[in-house]
Amino acid sequence: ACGAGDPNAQKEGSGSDASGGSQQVRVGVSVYDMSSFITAGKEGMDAYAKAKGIQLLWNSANLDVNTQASQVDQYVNAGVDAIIVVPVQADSLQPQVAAAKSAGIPLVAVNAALNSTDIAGNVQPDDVAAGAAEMQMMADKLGGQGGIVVLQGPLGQSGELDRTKGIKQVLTNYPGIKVLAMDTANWKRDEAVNKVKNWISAFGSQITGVVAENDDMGLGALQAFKEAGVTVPIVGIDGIEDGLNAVKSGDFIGTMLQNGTVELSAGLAVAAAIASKTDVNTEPVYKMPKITQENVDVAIQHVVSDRAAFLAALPDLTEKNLKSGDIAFEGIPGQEGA
Amino acid sequence: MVVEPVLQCRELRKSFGGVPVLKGVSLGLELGTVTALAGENGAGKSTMMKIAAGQYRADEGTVLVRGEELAAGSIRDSHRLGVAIVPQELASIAHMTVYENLFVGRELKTRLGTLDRRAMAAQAVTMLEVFGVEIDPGARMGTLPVGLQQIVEIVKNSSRGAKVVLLDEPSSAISEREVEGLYRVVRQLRDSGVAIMFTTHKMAEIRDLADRVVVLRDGGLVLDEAMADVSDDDIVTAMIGRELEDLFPPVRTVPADADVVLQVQDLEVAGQAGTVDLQVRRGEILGLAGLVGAGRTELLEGIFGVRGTTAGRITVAGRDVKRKNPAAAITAGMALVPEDRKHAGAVMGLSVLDNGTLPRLAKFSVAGWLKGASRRAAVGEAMDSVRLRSRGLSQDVGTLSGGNQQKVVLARWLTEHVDVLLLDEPTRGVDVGARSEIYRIIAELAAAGMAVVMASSDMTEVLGLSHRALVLRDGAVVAELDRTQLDAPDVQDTIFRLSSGLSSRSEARSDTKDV
Amino acid sequence: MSTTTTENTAVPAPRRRFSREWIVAQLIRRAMLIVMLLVIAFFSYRSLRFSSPENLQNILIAAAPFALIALGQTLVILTGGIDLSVGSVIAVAAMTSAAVAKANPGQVWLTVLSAMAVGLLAGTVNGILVSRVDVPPFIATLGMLTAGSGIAYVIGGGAPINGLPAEFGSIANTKVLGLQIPVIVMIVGIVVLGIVMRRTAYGMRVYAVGGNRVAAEIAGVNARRTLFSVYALSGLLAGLSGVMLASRVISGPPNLGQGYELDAIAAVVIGGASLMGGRGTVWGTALGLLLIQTLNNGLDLLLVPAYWQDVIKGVLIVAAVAVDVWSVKRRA
Amino acid sequence: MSTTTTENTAVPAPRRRFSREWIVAQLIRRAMLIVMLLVIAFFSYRSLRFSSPENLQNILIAAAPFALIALGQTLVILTGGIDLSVGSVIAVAAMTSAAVAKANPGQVWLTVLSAMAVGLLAGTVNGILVSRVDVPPFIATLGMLTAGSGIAYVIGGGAPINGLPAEFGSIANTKVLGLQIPVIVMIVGIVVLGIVMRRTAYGMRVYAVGGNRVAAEIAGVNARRTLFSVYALSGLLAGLSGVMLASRVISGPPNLGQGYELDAIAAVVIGGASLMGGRGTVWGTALGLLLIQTLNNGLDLLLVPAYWQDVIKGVLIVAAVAVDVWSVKRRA
Ligand SMILES: Nc1ncnc2c1ncn2[C@@H]1O[C@H](COP(=O)(O)OP(=O)(O)OP(=O)(O)O)[C@@H](O)[C@H]1O
Ligand SMILES: Nc1ncnc2c1ncn2[C@@H]1O[C@H](COP(=O)(O)OP(=O)(O)OP(=O)(O)O)[C@@H](O)[C@H]1O
Ligand SMILES: [Mg+2]
Ligand SMILES: [Mg+2]
Repeated sequence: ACGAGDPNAQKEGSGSDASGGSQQVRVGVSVYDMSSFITAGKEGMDAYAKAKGIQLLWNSANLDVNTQASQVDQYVNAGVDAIIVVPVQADSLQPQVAAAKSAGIPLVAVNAALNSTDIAGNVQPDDVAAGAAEMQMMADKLGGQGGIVVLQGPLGQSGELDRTKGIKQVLTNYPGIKVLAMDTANWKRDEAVNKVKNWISAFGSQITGVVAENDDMGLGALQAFKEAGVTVPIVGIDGIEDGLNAVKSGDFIGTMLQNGTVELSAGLAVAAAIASKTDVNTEPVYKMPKITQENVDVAIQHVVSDRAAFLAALPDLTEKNLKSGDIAFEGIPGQEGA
Repeated sequence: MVVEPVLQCRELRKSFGGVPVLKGVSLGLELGTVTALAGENGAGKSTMMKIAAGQYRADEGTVLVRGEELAAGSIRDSHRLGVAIVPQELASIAHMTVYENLFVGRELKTRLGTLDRRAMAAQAVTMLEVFGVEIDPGARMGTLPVGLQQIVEIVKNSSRGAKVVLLDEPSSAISEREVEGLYRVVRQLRDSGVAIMFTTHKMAEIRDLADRVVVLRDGGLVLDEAMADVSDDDIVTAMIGRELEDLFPPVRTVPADADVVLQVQDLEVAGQAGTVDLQVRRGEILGLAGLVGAGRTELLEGIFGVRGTTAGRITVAGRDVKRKNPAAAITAGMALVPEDRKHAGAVMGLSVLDNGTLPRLAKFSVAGWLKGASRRAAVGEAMDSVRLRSRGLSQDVGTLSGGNQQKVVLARWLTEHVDVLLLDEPTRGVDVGARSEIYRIIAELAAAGMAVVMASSDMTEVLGLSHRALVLRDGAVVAELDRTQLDAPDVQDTIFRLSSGLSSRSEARSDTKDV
Repeated sequence: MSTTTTENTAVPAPRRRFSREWIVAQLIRRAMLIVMLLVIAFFSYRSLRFSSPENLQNILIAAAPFALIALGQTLVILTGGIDLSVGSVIAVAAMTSAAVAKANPGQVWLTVLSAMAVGLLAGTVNGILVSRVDVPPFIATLGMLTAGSGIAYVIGGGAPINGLPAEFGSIANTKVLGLQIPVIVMIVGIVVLGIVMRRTAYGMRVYAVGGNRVAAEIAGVNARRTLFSVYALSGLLAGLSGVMLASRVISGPPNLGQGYELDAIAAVVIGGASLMGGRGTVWGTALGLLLIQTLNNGLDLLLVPAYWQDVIKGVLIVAAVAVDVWSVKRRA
Repeated sequence: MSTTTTENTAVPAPRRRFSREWIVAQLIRRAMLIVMLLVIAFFSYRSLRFSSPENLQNILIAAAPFALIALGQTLVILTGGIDLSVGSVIAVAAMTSAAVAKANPGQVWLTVLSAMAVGLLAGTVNGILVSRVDVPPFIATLGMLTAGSGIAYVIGGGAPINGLPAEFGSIANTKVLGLQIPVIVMIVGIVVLGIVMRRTAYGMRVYAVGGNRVAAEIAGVNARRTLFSVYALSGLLAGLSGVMLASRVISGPPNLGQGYELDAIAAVVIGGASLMGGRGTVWGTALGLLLIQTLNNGLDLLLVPAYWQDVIKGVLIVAAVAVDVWSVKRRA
């Protein structure tokens, strides 16, 4: 039934047809959108799938829960062996999850939670910890004194809610740090740049730091301050290419690496294991490593410069991580690992 | 023929939806001549002109201009070859000013290449002078009454240096005084060697202007003669395929004791200077005369409630009618046939049946459900009574010929009893045959007990049909003429003097008695 | 004039039925339907699963919330207006119903009613702005779109409403006669509105006001009331759509319905309606909607990557309409 | 709305200048301007920073990319059309220029040219579809919107283009005479197009085609060419807008510009243009744009939360237009 569309996008899937045995495992994936996080993650999943002879069916919901519900329904109808959902909306899709369960298909939520007892696996990043860690970095940098602005993700998304929660937790320890403004720029650089410029107008030199819940918004803030001719410390989350470069150049004091390649590959490994009834930790947590100028080079290698080699080693790494329990491990200095 | 015709149509055929409209028409136009194109409504006159102007593509046949074949259906090509058209459905650009309308496509420019608006506005004034009406060149086209828009359209398309000028009912919206301007324009064009073809439903205009007359009937050419060789009766007979009796039915006397149906007291129409009082009795036809802009349309619209009124009282058959509420007016038994049928008369995208249903929705539906057969029957009967020429009740009104659209706009009221019939230019664009029918219908409706108020720019219409006439100027009644006065030999001159304010005697109504 | 030429019958078909010419003419006339059938045929050929009953149900259940707003939109567009606010109204209604469901877990009907009330309220405001204050429809409903998307967040205090009772899901997930409730509502909606628009005085008023407001008013139609009613109805249907969407996923996301207005308008326009008003049908909208939803579903089944799906969809929508335009021109 | 197209003609002013009546008439006439000034006054009063020169620059730089697409949109809307595709064209142009910049780090001009070329291409396709194939503008540009948003992802292989050379930022971030280049481009664009629309034959023809296409054609205007040109121009300007946005953030996000089309259309319509065509001005658009951007900026300065901002913006946009509608009615 597959084969239309972009031949490249299907290469991995059909390649595994050749190598896979008669009992090839088919996993349906529905992601919220083709963000850069997901695009990187897809590479990781494809690499893992190819190594393990898994066939991936891949659809994106274009940020619409209704579409995602339909996609899950379709996978259930198609009788896949497992379903991976990167939810558009945390705590949605209860009926669809239930339908999957009653059809005997394990469903794994990755990257954002699905609040349901019928869920077979749950691979989540520790966004609260990530928010707390970035806030801690900023607090340390400011020495506990100053005024910050916080750029949030799209209000109500689980990433935003949890990261904001982490930030606020740490802030309670630092009464000397004043939050001048906190609002959403919807993960976007171009929105952040205008918002932060307006805040610069409003507060001028009162702003002594920017805490952005992702790198893109942090980079937008960086641009705004460049235009204003001022330098302030900025911290982000995600570790995208430009963010890592900003850490290296000192424009960012740091970021938290959420390597989609590693996280989604782990998600697939969990789903595949459940489908083949292998014993596995069904709820591993992805703990984002902290990236600063000290360890940024390794992260850049994994994410950008040495990506091919990293992908080649990924399936084994994923297997090992699954056993050790630290699914975020990728050998960045400072990570504990196995 | 000695001269080679500048425009030649050869065996033009055209059908719409499988129904033939032109069945092989050939004719030629010569430079420096005026050709009248006559025919009943729906005979195919406009279709022929539109093909010649590149608006429609003929199914078969060709149009040659100065020997060159016109690319079928290309307005641009016909424009390039020097063919200009004033379409029947006015093509003015409502939001643009008069001078912009006049000059679009051949804008005047300064040396810098920018628009020379001053020069265009100034030149517009001179161009419009020939009609003797004052039109502000900076006014928006959409704010002008149809008559003035038509004048601008004529000036616009006849002043582009075209070699062939096609005028599709150029006089339909203008009154007799302005028709003089049209005559001047046409004669000027002819004398400068332009080939002109125009359509009209007024015999006098054909007589006055044309060198030659061409008659279409049912899409075929039935007469093509020099004017000198044909009589009016020949033309009419060729058009309608039979001889026409009297145009106007005899004027019946209104019984002196007939009750007043429509009473208007101190009505102050928004934007008009004076107040108006009038009353119309059962069976009476009241004519409204005046020049373009006299406020006849405003008065009728004010009475019917589509135009705002600031004070006054309207009663129908003794009962007060809520002002500014057309629905109430309809319930009270009023009906309005508006002047601008395209803009206000019919919903062009709906069928004849639906247009016929619209004013009587309550009657034609049960608990909101439209009736089927009885609705068809009633609307069909009403349309038959005006002898509508259509492909059936489900034809869209927008695809009817102009005159037939007018019939729909009138006949749609006739499915139920009407007490007061307000007619604004009721025979605009209607052919002679149909016109005599409409006159007959109006007279019959009046005789059956309706009170009719009819505004018209066609003086003969007012004279031939009314029991009584009011002359309006600047929104106020300046004179009232009774039947004996209307029969006086110099009545036309009197009305003209009254309506243009030339007569010093006309200020008071009583003065008019001795006219 | 020699004969009376009005016939009290429908236009006679110009050609005999089932002759070759007739068939060609019918084919050309139904260009959009044929495009649709070709798309379905292609998908059925490429994917065996496409024409399975389960998948057809998938298409229908995905289409249902769009159908409701596209129906309201059809009427609005027929009057020459536009309702951009439906996406936001969906979000506000979904959030409201979720809030009500959380507070009153047992009372499913209350949630439905609250969503419809909210939708009706929004539609009423649009209707008043357009019909009474004479604000251009684009602006009135754009304002509602913008304000509504804010209000949806305000209701949830900037977050989605989670932890909804499972009963909330029963609205969309119960099956009657083998069909989920939203599908039934959609079918009923299309049939009822289709009939209303063809067979009732109300439908005729809507067409008349859209075709020529001045003429309609002279014929005694209360244009303001008619205009008001279509916006109110559109809001009501959007509210209903919102609660069904929220119930389907048992969650109240404040960004639900975002961008749905364009899809709804697209369905109407693909279905042959003119944005200038006066022209279009409910059946046309249903067809346009089905075309879009079939594409969405079929391309998902063929596992075409999301961004290629967009490219293909964009091209196909234009192509379908271009074929239709061509066929209309051929007929004239 | 308030600005007429006849101001520079010989039409005598109805009343003496600076008389009391004249002032009242002018106030009513310029209702939108006054709403705008009230908004500015309010913000200036609430926040001292609002009227600082830096902040005015903020408003301008944020407005610039919108201004370009709103200008193109103005012409399109004047012809009675609509260009929904500008948001996607921005994304495609931004991605293209980013890809070009990555491949040719030194050549800044090449990136600008490539973006403009891509924009022009998209506009050309729209123009051909609308003017030659007679696809309704809504559908043609909706197709381009959908397809374009896919193509933007295809260019980046599904991800944003990161790691761009710093020179790429010089396009948007260089200051000339104290103003950033996009601001200058915006000002030049408004002035030039404003003059073109008022003072050239081309401008007059755009109005004519939008006002009544048949009439324009009869008068010898090549309507197809005029229609084509406005879509091509709109595409070109969207391309330019795309590269400026991308350059400002030195990155090529494939979802850049998403939803901008509604903002651009809103600016045009708030500025008094009619979606039916033939009515509107470039100055009106500039004013509408400034209103939206001032609101965005001022509400940020007052630290109004994002969702309340939406609520306020929605209400104010409707209110501003309602006041304008009222003032036009008063005058009539
Ligand atoms: N676009 C169209 N679609 C269908 N039928 C049409 C169309 N245009 C014209 N017709 C039909 O063609 C016939 C001729 O119409 P045409 O407008 O040429 O008549 P005409 O001689 O100009 O009449 P009038 O004096 O009323 O203007 C009419 O029966 C009309 O219904
Ligand atoms: N020369 C003119 N320039 C501008 N406006 C005019 C002119 N003459 C009349 N008008 C406007 O036209 C309106 C009246 O025109 P209208 O055609 O409706 O009246 P009417 O008496 O019904 O004339 P007719 O029916 O002969 O066209 C008035 O509001 C008047 O202001
Ligand atoms: Mg005609
Ligand atoms: Mg009149």
